[in-house]
Amino acid sequence: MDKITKIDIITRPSKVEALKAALNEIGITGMTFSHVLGCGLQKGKTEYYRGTEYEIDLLPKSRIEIVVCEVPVEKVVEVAKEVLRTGEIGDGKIFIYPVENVIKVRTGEEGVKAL
Amino acid sequence: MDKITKIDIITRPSKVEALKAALNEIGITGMTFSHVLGCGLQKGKTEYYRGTEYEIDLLPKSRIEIVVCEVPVEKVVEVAKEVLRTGEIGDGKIFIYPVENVIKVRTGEEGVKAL
Amino acid sequence: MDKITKIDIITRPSKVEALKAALNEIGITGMTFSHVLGCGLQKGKTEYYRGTEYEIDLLPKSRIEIVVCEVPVEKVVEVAKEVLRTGEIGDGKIFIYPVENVIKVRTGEEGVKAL
Amino acid sequence: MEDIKLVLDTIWVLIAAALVFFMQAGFAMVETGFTRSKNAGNIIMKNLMDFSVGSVMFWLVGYSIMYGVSNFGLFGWSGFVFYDDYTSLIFQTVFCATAATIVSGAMAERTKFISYLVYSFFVSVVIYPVSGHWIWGGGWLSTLSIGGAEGFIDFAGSTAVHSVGGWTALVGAAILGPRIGKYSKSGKSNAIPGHSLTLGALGVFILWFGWFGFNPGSQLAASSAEDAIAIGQIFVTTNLAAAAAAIVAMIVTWIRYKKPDVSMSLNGALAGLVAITAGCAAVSPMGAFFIGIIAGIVIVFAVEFIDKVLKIDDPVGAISVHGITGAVGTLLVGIFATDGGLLYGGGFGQLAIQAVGVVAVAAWVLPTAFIVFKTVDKIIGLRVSATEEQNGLDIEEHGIESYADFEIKGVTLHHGA
Amino acid sequence: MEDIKLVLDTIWVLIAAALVFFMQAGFAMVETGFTRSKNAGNIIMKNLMDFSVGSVMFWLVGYSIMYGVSNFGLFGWSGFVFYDDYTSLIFQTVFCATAATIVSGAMAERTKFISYLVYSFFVSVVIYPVSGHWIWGGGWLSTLSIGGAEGFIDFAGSTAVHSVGGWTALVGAAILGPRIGKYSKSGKSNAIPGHSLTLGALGVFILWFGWFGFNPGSQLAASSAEDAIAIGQIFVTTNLAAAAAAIVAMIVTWIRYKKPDVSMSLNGALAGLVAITAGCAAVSPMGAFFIGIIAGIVIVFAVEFIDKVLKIDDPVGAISVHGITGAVGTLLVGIFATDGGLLYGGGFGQLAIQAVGVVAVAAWVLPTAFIVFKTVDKIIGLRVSATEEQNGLDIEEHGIESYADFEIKGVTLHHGA
Amino acid sequence: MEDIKLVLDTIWVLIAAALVFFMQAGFAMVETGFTRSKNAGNIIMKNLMDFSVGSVMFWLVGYSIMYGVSNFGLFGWSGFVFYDDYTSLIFQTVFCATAATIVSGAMAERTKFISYLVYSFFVSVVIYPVSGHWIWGGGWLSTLSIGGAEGFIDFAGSTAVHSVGGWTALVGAAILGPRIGKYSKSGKSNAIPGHSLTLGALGVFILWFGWFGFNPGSQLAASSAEDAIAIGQIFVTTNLAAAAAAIVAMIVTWIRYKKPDVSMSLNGALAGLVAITAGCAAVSPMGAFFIGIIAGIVIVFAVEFIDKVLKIDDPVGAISVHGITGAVGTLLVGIFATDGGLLYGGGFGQLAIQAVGVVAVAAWVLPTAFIVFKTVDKIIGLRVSATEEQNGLDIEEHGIESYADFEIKGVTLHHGA
Ligand SMILES: Nc1ncnc2c1ncn2[C@@H]1O[C@H](COP(=O)(O)OP(=O)(O)O)[C@@H](O)[C@H]1O
Ligand SMILES: Nc1ncnc2c1ncn2[C@@H]1O[C@H](COP(=O)(O)OP(=O)(O)O)[C@@H](O)[C@H]1O
Ligand SMILES: Nc1ncnc2c1ncn2[C@@H]1O[C@H](COP(=O)(O)OP(=O)(O)O)[C@@H](O)[C@H]1O
Repeated sequence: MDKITKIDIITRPSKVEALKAALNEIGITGMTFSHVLGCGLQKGKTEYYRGTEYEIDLLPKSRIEIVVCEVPVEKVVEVAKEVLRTGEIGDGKIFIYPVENVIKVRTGEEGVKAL
Repeated sequence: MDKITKIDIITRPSKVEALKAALNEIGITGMTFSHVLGCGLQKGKTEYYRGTEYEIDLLPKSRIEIVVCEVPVEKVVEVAKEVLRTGEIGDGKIFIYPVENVIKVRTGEEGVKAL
Repeated sequence: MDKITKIDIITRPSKVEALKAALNEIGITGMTFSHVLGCGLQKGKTEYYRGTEYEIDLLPKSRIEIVVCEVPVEKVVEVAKEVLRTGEIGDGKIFIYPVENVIKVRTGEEGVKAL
Repeated sequence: MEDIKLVLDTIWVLIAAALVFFMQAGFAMVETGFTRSKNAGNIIMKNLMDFSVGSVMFWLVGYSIMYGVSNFGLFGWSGFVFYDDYTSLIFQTVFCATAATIVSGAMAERTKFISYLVYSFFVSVVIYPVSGHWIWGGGWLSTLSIGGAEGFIDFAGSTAVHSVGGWTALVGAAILGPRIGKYSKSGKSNAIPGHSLTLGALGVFILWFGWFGFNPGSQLAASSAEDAIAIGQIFVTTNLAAAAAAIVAMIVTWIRYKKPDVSMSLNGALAGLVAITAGCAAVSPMGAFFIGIIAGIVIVFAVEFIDKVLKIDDPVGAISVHGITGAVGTLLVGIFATDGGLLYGGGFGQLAIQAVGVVAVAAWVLPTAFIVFKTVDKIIGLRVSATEEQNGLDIEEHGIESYADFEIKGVTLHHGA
Repeated sequence: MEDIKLVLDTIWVLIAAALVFFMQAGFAMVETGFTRSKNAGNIIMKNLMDFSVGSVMFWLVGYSIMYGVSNFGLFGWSGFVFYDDYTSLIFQTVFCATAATIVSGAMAERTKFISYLVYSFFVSVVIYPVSGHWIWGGGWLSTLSIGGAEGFIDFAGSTAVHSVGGWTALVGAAILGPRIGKYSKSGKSNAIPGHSLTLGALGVFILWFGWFGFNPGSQLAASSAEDAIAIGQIFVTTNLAAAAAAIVAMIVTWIRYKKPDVSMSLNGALAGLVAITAGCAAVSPMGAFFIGIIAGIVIVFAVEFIDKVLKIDDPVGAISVHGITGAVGTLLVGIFATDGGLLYGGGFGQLAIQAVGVVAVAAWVLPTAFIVFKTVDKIIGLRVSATEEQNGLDIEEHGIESYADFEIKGVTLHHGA
Repeated sequence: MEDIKLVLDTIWVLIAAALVFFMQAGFAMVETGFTRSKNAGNIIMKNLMDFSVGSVMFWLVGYSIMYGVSNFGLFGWSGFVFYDDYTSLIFQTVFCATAATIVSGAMAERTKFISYLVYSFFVSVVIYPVSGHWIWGGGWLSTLSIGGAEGFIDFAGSTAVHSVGGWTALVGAAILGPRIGKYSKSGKSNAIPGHSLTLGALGVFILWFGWFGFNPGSQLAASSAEDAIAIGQIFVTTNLAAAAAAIVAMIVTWIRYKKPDVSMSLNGALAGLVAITAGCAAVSPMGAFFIGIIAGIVIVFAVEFIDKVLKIDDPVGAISVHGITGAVGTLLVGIFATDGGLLYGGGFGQLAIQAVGVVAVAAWVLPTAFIVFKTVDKIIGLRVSATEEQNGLDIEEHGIESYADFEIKGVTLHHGA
């Protein structure tokens, strides 16, 4: 069985469309998106609400999860780096996780075939 | 220590209630649900907003995460397949991940005992 | 390469601020937050809507994900336990997952350096 | 002087008409707030369109059926398109639209849009104008006399407007069947909470505000001291009935369900308003207070009855609020009318007339609505497909999301216990 | 002719009453919009119920205390339930309800529902009617004369309505204590943003609209040329004060907080409206403009003072908007009144009377409200438990979620810097 | 008797003024509902401030330019601050504010707040009052005579108010350029759905309601039988045009886009209202019906034309609704006016006058607005930075989130096909 891997990208919401398009181009079609709040090097800001200072220290971020078999992991990472890098803080992070198995509910196929 | 595994199910929101009920029946009580947007074989649709075409290509999906010790993984997968399969595109996918440890905050118990 | 680990904490939303502060104190600055619905030992409640009984059995929970290299895992878990424990049902659970790699998009750094 | 009187009458009726028009906003908000976000735009559109179609059709046809020269006291037939009293036309148009829009709430979240348009056509052209003719257009109910009492009393339309809407809603919702998931296999009713209690509440406040046009405007005149005094009193009776009903509905839910139910208390206020509509000019403030109390009790049990016994799925409680409390309020005039009511020594005459009116209107509306909806169902289908219903009418019927920026729950949080 | 005059007066007051009623919707939206979503239904319910309970109690009792035959100029006592002027009753009822509903905003997000009902009872039966009697019911303030000036001027109720509500809110919020998390251990104030600025803003627009009934309606007559001209001018003074105050509040926040604050500018508009309410018929448009400017400055500092110095947690700024700018606006009549104001050569007489009125009403309301809230606190408890507060009053007190379809943030995004 | 007539005229105009004021709430809701949640508070603030700045400036200056003693029929110049007819002042103020507020919708989501304030100043002081003077202040258009017909007919301001707002919006939106992401590199238009269709719809209902002040109030009198009858008819024509336009817009979108478009149908209702505004007192109900039908067709193609051909980004369709249908409605008076219209045998005279008026006003507004916006752009900049636009004006310009408790989509769900 080929190794299966999950790539978890956390980045700016405004980059999601471009990333999706770029990944489609290298043949990745299955993806899962979600909305998270991030806290990292990128700092929030201090604002006033009715005269009271408050800090916004959790920033809205988008998470894109892509499960692939081993070979294209580098490709995905490369594409992601290319699309997402602006050089400014907040570009985001990519996390790589091992996956033990994948099952496609409709067909019952398992492993790489399920992707 | 028994092996601990996470089962990550991404499927139609309308099936969540049924899946939860079915999992309860096989004795699974701990679950975590979240709302994601998915992009896979199931295609979105093209609509018009004020005369402008737009594509909805991310579909609302539900994610159910269940951490179990090894034995019932198959059982969970089986139940999920049974409940979720309609044979039509969009039935969803199941991802299996390794877990290194689990800690129950209240009691401090670790590993399988924490589940 | 040092081992990299993800710590996934699911707990009460009201505890998030305190947890974030405590983790900041031990030098953890990168974190990702999201909103989930949980189902565990903590039971929901039965309410009435317009005369019809209904059960709220999914409770709003917060998930905090922290990716660290091996050494501080115990520290994080300890801090989390300390901050989160009330002794009552609903304190939540901590899941530990293996991570294969991390990439920092802005710099291209990999592994522990990317954290 | 006659000029001044004409001005006073006209302006009063027109201001009232504007307020009654605004009730459309109230209905739209109540109905959208008490249903799910995936159908929010669809219900708005139905509200917009029943008013628009109704305005056009009532002008072209409906007004003539209702107020034209009477044929055997059954329906009017004269005028059509050209009238000389436009003040009356607009006032009656907004009343007709009120009856029409009641129905969208009960049939929400599953009715095909085009079929709803067809229904809107028929309610404005036939269903509402005919019974309206009986009551307000010089028809048989307006001259009915029993045991010394004469004339059906339905001052502002508990029956003529609200019950007509409510009974039509009943037929429509029954034919449609419940929303998917509303009843479990065992027949247990499940809760399907609305998506915005705040918009729903705003709608109720708007309706209450509009009712200060609906009831006092139905005096149709404001040029004599009697008019002025009557209108002042109608403000008071209208307000007291609503307030009392809201309080009582809250108390009843508090006792029955352990906690004071917000949406039912809001329904309670509406029930009080509907109930007092028939008798707002005929009862004293004290009578109004009691009518409100009764309406507040009736509404809670009516909602439960429709939901749990009849198992008809009425997402916003329209059948109970408008149909049932409309009928109850109409009957209560026979009891509380200071002139001719049972409690005031008037005997059973007026009560009997009220009962005849309530029954006659139901006997007209129920079968007619049945024919309309069944025919529509046969020819174009009344209900959307299961997939459309599940995905929501907004995206399926209109290609939009009403709340494009918000995360909407994919997970159904609630299910029956 | 007398008939026509009666009609004109009556209809005008009734239309104004309807507009003032609609302010209930405005308050409901402002209060719910500026607080958190987990309490949205609860605050709606409180608004609905203070109006409903108030309507009933003011009819049964309050109106008689306020307008009954005076006892030593202190309170009225006659009538009860049966009145002959229903137009006056409904107009005064909606004013009473305005005073009552102000309080729910300041006490939002932590007050027990049942205790709020008890408070609603007392404000409509005692607190509001007594000081109302002093000012409008023929009581001592209305006849007070100092240095040539005679009679406390509070045309539409900056003091009689708004300050009464504001001072009651002050006492209630102080006794309750701040919401959990509002102040950090070090005493620093934390921001707790409201859940819907759009609904809050809608509420402000509705209130502004309703104020065109509140102030001009308080002319209580519209049958002479003088009435007509006065009412026209009241429209202008009311509008200018609100506009000026909104602009000035915006400018002040822009300077102090670097950015123009939306919710404070909205509060600014309300502050202008409250401030001009006392003198809307007594000052010129230019005077109104300056009253608005002063109100726009006062409101910003008042909100900061209540929050940061007194450390009283008032989620919507009700104490500042209604209590403080109400008092300031009342005093300013003594300065800007074209007839008798300081700036117009009238000397200090009127100003002194205004000051006496402001102080007297505060001296009546503060202790009475204190007794009411403390008693309620002792007997049934004023505040919900910490868990209930954290989970939200919607689910805990009413068993509902107000926005069942929306993902609500579990994570608190904001905390004090 | 003269007194009574004065009272009747005054009170009618003031009630209408209150209704027209309330249209501010309608505009605020439409504009915020049809744009994104990250700019919801900013658009509210712009609506609040254009009204506030406009109220003050129109009082100080604008009214005198519009209604002061005419200079060559081009502009007025007398009065300033002190007037004797405050009823007229407030009525004209709310009309001016309507013109002003139209613009914020078209320039939404990218205009600097301070620049918008500057614009608000100029529209109330110069742009609106000058053309207003031509039409309503006794200026040259009001006396223009061509081919036997005399006087430009713009009863309630299709041109004087709506087109002025619409043309200003056109210039502003064109100079600003489209929102980021509105057009793809290839020039394809992308959909950017609004964040709350329900609030947008509520706004439309509020506007429709307010229009019952806007059009009938423009009779400016209600003291003779002719007034009363005219006002009644204006209610009917106004309502029928709106209803017809909503239906027709729905049908046109249904045919063109396969599904009935909700937001465009709502725009349709507004288009009907704008179109009938000029001729509401001059056409028959049947004429109004046809004007509505035409407006319903025009609006759909106008929106497409502005968006896809001119590639001007108008988030809420303000240019089309107010500018284009305003012009079309004004022209149609020359065709449908029962007295002097082409279809009624009046020849081309009136139509020519209408055309001259439409062109003249455009020829005044377009360059003046261009100068104002270009100057503002040069001196303080008209548009926010790209980062500010992406993060949203709420957080960047006001430091707030409008929906602090809700999860807002970080992921853009929609993009052009
Ligand atoms: N150690 C970590 N564990 C979990 N999530 C992290 C971690 N570090 C960063 N993140 C996530 O990645 C996002 C981007 O990281 P950040 O340090 O702000 O930017 P960058 O690394 O691009 O300069 C954060 O907002 C957070 O959601
Ligand atoms: N390779 C993948 N990586 C991550 N998520 C995926 C992947 N493939 C599918 N998914 C998720 O699973 C959902 C269902 O997959 P889809 O292909 O649409 O249906 P099916 O496999 O049932 O025909 C998708 O919407 C997406 O959220
Ligand atoms: N086996 C599991 N798999 C996935 N998530 C779980 C599991 N067990 C618990 N959880 C998550 O952890 C949360 C807390 O667990 P719960 O049993 O309610 O409380 P506690 O363990 O603190 O008494 C749950 O709401 C759920 O989201």
